[in-house]
Amino acid sequence: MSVSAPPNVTVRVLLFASYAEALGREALSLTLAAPATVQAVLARLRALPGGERLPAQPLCAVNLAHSRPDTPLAEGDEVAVLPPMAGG
Amino acid sequence: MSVSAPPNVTVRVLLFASYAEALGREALSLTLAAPATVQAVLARLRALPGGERLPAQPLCAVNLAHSRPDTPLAEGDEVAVLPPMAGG
Amino acid sequence: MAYLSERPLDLGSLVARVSAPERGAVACFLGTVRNHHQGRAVISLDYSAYVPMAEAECTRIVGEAEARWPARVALEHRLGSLRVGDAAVAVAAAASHRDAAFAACRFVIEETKRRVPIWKREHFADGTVEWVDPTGTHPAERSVDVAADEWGV
Amino acid sequence: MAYLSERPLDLGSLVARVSAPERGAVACFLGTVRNHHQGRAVISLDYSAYVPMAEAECTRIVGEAEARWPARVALEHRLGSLRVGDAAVAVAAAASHRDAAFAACRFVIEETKRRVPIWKREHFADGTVEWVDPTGTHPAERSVDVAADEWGV
Repeated sequence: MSVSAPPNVTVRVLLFASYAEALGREALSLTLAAPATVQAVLARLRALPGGERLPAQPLCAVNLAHSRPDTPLAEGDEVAVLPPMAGG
Repeated sequence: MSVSAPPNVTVRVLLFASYAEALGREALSLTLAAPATVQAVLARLRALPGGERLPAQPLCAVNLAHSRPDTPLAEGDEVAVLPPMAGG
Repeated sequence: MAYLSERPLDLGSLVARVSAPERGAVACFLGTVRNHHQGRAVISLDYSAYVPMAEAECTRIVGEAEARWPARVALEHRLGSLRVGDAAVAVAAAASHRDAAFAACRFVIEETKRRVPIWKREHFADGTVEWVDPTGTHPAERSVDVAADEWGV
Repeated sequence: MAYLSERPLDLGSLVARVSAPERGAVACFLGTVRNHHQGRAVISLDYSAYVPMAEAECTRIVGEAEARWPARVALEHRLGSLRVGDAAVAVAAAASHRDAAFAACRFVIEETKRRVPIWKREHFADGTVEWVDPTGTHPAERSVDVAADEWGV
């Protein structure tokens, strides 16, 4: 019996407002080793040019609902990184 | 030396809403013996037909400002007897 | 008449009157004729007022609100015959911040109901017509001391 | 889009949407673009949103308000480029009694500002352009625990 390699998880990442400006883009795809979490997405974003301008723990949402750093991610999830809300 | 009789005071009395309905009129003039007060106006109104339907101490105003029973009255004052406010 | 109106009220014009570039928050209140009162069906209302005193009292209320909060306030009360759904009173309060706008708006509608000599007669679906007494008590039960306390006189 | 709008907001249409014969009290709020922010002169604002999440969050907020108070609520937020004086957000809450109308209206504007993913970029008179951070802190200073508490997640 062979142990199968852990599968990868590919997610869609959305950046907004000042964060999109910091990283120079509004969307990207990331492929992460499973089990993947929001925290893993943030670690990858921080390694990109401009990623050092993200705060330590930005607000995030997974599939339109607010998430935590340890929220698990599945294939095809949409992960949004949200600057402080400024509506109204 | 003769003692002069106390002068009389004539005031205009306004009635509104349910009070006007109770007394069957919206305005009247009353001549009172000086010194006259709001309380004296109310006593005279109570003696009129329908006057028994006035409450014990209705809200009153003298010359557009809220008054008390002992507020003194001068010649030509406008005394309004006000049912409970129902604006809004 | 500055505060009393025989014509339909227009909230938009009150908002326009208090708006300004430095005031980013506008709180408003609109009181409309309800189709029920104490469980009975209402058809229409007649509003009447002691007009000169009502105008004077509205002036005082708006002045008090603008002195107490950094806000601009507009107030209008309808007179005459109104049908269900018609606006009877409208308030708009504009300020730099929403706390002041809401507080001023709430103060003005509460004081207007409490202090302005306006009366209403309800026409019920059953054909009866009654003067409304929001104190909920028979008038004779209201003592002058209670009244004096309320009015601060 | 049900709650987000690229076109000018119309408070009257929100009021009309929540009005009904049994609801005699309508409380409204209008947030407009101010000509100043932290002492600096503002010329215009650009609003952008994470649209599908903003719509979902607005739906949740209105649902929470209508569950908590016997009220009907309408909410609209403008997107795009706005000038000083333009309305950015409008709320109308109608109820049988004014306590519920005011409470629901206040809840909806507070939660909208706190929870709906909308951002604004201010164009200042001095030519600079800045993203607005209402938390008033550098983003890095906001811990995830504070954020989680605020969001109830």
